Amino acid sequence: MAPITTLHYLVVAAALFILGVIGVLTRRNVVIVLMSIELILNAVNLNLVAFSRMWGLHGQVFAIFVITDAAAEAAVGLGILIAFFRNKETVNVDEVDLLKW
Amino acid sequence: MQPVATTFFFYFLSGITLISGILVITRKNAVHSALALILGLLAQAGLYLMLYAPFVAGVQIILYAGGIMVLFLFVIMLVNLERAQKEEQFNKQWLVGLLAAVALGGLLMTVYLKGSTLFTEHIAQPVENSNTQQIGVMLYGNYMFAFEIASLLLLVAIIGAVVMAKKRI
Amino acid sequence: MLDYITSYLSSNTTPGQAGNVFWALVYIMVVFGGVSVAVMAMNWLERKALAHFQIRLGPMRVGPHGLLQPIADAIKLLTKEDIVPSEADKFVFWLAPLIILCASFTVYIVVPFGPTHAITDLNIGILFMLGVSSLSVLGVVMAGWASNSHYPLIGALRSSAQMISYEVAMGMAVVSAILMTSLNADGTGTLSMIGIVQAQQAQHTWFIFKFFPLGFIAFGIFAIAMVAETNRAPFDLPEAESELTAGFHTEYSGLRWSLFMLGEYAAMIAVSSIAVTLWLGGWMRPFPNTLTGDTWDLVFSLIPGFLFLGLALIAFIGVARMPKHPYFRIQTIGLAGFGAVLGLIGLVLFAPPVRDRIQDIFWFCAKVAVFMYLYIWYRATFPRYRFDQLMRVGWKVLLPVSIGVLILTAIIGVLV
Amino acid sequence: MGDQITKDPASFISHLELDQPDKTFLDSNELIINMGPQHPATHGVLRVILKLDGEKVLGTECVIGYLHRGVEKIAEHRTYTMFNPYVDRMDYVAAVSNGLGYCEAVEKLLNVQAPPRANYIRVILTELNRLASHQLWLGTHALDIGAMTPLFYTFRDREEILKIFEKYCGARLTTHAFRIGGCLYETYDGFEQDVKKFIDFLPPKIDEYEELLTTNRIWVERTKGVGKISASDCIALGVTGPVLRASGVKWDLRKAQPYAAYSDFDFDIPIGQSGDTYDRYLVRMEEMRQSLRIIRQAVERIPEGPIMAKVPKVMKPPVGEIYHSIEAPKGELGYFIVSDGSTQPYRIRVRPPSFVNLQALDLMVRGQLVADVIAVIGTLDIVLGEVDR
Repeated sequence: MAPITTLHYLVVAAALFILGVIGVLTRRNVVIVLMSIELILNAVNLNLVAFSRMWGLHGQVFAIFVITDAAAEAAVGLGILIAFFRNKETVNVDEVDLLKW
Repeated sequence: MQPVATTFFFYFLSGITLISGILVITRKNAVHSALALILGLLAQAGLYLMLYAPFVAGVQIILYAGGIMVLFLFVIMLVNLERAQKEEQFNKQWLVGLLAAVALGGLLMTVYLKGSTLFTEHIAQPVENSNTQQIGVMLYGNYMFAFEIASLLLLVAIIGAVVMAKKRI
Repeated sequence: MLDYITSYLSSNTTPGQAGNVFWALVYIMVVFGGVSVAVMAMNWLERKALAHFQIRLGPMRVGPHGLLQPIADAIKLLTKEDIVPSEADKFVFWLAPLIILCASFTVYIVVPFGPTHAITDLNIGILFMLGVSSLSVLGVVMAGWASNSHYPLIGALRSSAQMISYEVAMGMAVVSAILMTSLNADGTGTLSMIGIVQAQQAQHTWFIFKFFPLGFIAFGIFAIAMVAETNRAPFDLPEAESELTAGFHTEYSGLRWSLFMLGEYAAMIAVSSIAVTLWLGGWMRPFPNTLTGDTWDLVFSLIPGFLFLGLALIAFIGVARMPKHPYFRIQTIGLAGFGAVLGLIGLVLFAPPVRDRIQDIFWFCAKVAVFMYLYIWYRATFPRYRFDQLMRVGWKVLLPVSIGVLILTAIIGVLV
Repeated sequence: MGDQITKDPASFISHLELDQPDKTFLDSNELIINMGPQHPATHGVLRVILKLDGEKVLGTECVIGYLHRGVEKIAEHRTYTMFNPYVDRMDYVAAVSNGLGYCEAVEKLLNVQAPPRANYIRVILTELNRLASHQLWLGTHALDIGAMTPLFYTFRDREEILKIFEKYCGARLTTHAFRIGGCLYETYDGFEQDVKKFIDFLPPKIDEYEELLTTNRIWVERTKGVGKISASDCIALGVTGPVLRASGVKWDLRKAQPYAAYSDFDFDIPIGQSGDTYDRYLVRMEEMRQSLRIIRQAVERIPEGPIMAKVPKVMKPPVGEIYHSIEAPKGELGYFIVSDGSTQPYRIRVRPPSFVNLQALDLMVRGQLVADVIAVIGTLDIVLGEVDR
């Protein structure tokens, strides 16, 4: 088999990214939408780390920032989700089409 | 430490990553999705190790798999999702979304295939033994402001999450 | 092939670093077998020691002084009916104990029993250990959720909240110990488990005594947090028997339950070995700096042998005190045999080549054993915390203190 | 049918008027859990349906009757003498107290006076039984809160009391020690020595329990401020015994309306201030010491004389009704007996302290955490045999 190059990693990352996008665009369940966003962030991370192998450690540092970001995003997103569920008793995104209730 | 059987492990780990990614977006039960995501994250940590990024791999396991995903599972348990499971899983514009995503994927693939010359194999000399140290130096040196902003972001997120999830404000 | 096997013996690294698959496998077998045996021994010891704390005898029937009780228990658990609740999520229910077991056993890859006695030495060793052991919370959450029952669910929620909260304080305490590793001439610290012990060796002190009382406080925080991490008394709320019957593993039985049990004890040993590595000098013998010289080296290297001889002596005293009744004959013979095995091990440990190689492992295990005893002691003495109190202790006491210790350590480290 | 109930505890709780401070606000994690009847910490077969918000208790409902044996109904078909052993089975932890209450009630009905020596023996045994009951309470209460070890210590020491019972009347738990009109058995040889030895044996042991618990940080945190109940609430609910005294009401039937020979002895009634679990613990610990004081006085001053009053072989109490109550270890134990002049009681109604005290559970745990429910059930010191009768 051919040696593994950076391009291989990029393709995997792209595929992961697309999976995430599909999840965000098609699922109704907010929890799974949030998880799909995590998938997207992870794809980005994989890209960054793969590039960092080529150009030094900056990519890894950025990956750490992205993970931090993901933590913040998850915390706030799940907080919103809980508030949302408490008020509407549903976790479907397409039922949140009102700006107030 | 030289990675052994690089090719095999690459295909193995990336296979797990992608399959679990597919499971994440197709499972009915959110808990199953979350578990698949955890599996994918762990496989990805393996990929990071293969890319000579042990610190990121460690952070990935601790923060992602051990922290964020537990938060997810926690929330899934708190909100009872039984009703959501019986309902339609995909929204009405799923076809449009799918097409858009596939188009995006096609775009990316084209870029990669056409521009494969852009990604010349330039291997930075990875110094694995002091990887953590160098990342630390960079975090507190080059990226100090970013680091501080990240800490501020986390603070805001903590407060935001508390305010959001609080019962009576 | 033979070369491949023997070449490692002359090398001076761990098999993982040497890239020697054969020896790595041997080490893995030995470590995992050893941990399994230690878990069984711990099981017996806990029941026995706890019983003596509580003026009872504990297991006495299966084998002399109940020595075979763990084996009997294992057989019972293996042959027991494996009940899966009908409404449970079968797959997750099946997966949960495995995750806990894997998480708590994988950790042992980097535990340094000696300068070369580790399966491998990752340069993110401590990070790896904390990360992998934090995965066991997933198993707990999955078990609680998959059982589809209220008690396990509450147990799992409690447990995940507890483990995550205490992980923070624990991490802070660990960081302050890691900071200490960088207090050498060239200022490079390390995350590798072996490196941490070597740093203590180089700085001629155990980190528990470094910057007294800072190291001691950090150690104390870790010692408290690790009890909470492993869900043991007095922080055993997730499995609080009187409140939640058995917490997250209420619905488990037989083999699966025994996997939880195995995982719990393995995790206890694992976190104890983190504590030993970080603060108690890992494999170093006591007083490596004050009591130096060949004589002291010899004295300390003889201790393992004498310890085993002492144990053998205790066993033989037990034999002598056995009632002289035909009914007890087999038990008496068994105990005598057990004593003979212990004595034999003791004698083997006196042989110079064994003595030198086994020392590090012995001291490491001895230090871990102290922690194991402490676990049992806590369980016999303390009532159980309530959930809010537990959280308060974690967030309002341990976390600020550990951050304070971290900052002070950094400041003093710069000044010194 | 039973399954139906178990499956849907919500149907049980539906009639509960649970305080909903904010009705429009839907709680995402409201949980109804069923604690018991098979639960290690409900002291038998109590079933508590808890309505939880996360860990906070919004309301409780006690379901009792799993141990109902119809003791009161049985009484209507037994003679007065025949019914005597049955009362031991109510509060089986404090069987002697139950017997004392019943015998005294029937004696009052018959207008018989037990001779002084019998009264002294009764006091000694009842107080010993109070100690045994409190020891069992302490052990199980501590076990509920997570301290395993006191259980074994208290059981070790309780054994000595049971040995005395065994030597005296042959039984350890359901003693049936007393008869209407006095005691059946004279004290055995060495009874006084045994009791005296025990009085000297126990105080250091009580200190040992206290050493394990009283100043233990975790114990204090778990019990202080938990399950608070005010004196007025206690009185409104009819709560008696150590629970009432811990709320600061100095009410002990041994002093308030002395029975048996209690008026002869000098002892204090310990009271608490805040009425929380910790105070109840302290009150009971002090009560144990006071019991020892009473026993010491009784053993030293025990008079000679007969142990049985003249009681007719066939008991036909005059038509009438009587209520007599004593201070059982758990509170006021009362017997209301209606006689129609025949050999069998027309109706016996028992006022069991556990049953009445159990009413306070809901008030005490509302707004607190699940773990506190366990602590409060423990501190109420209920015996399900007595609750359900």
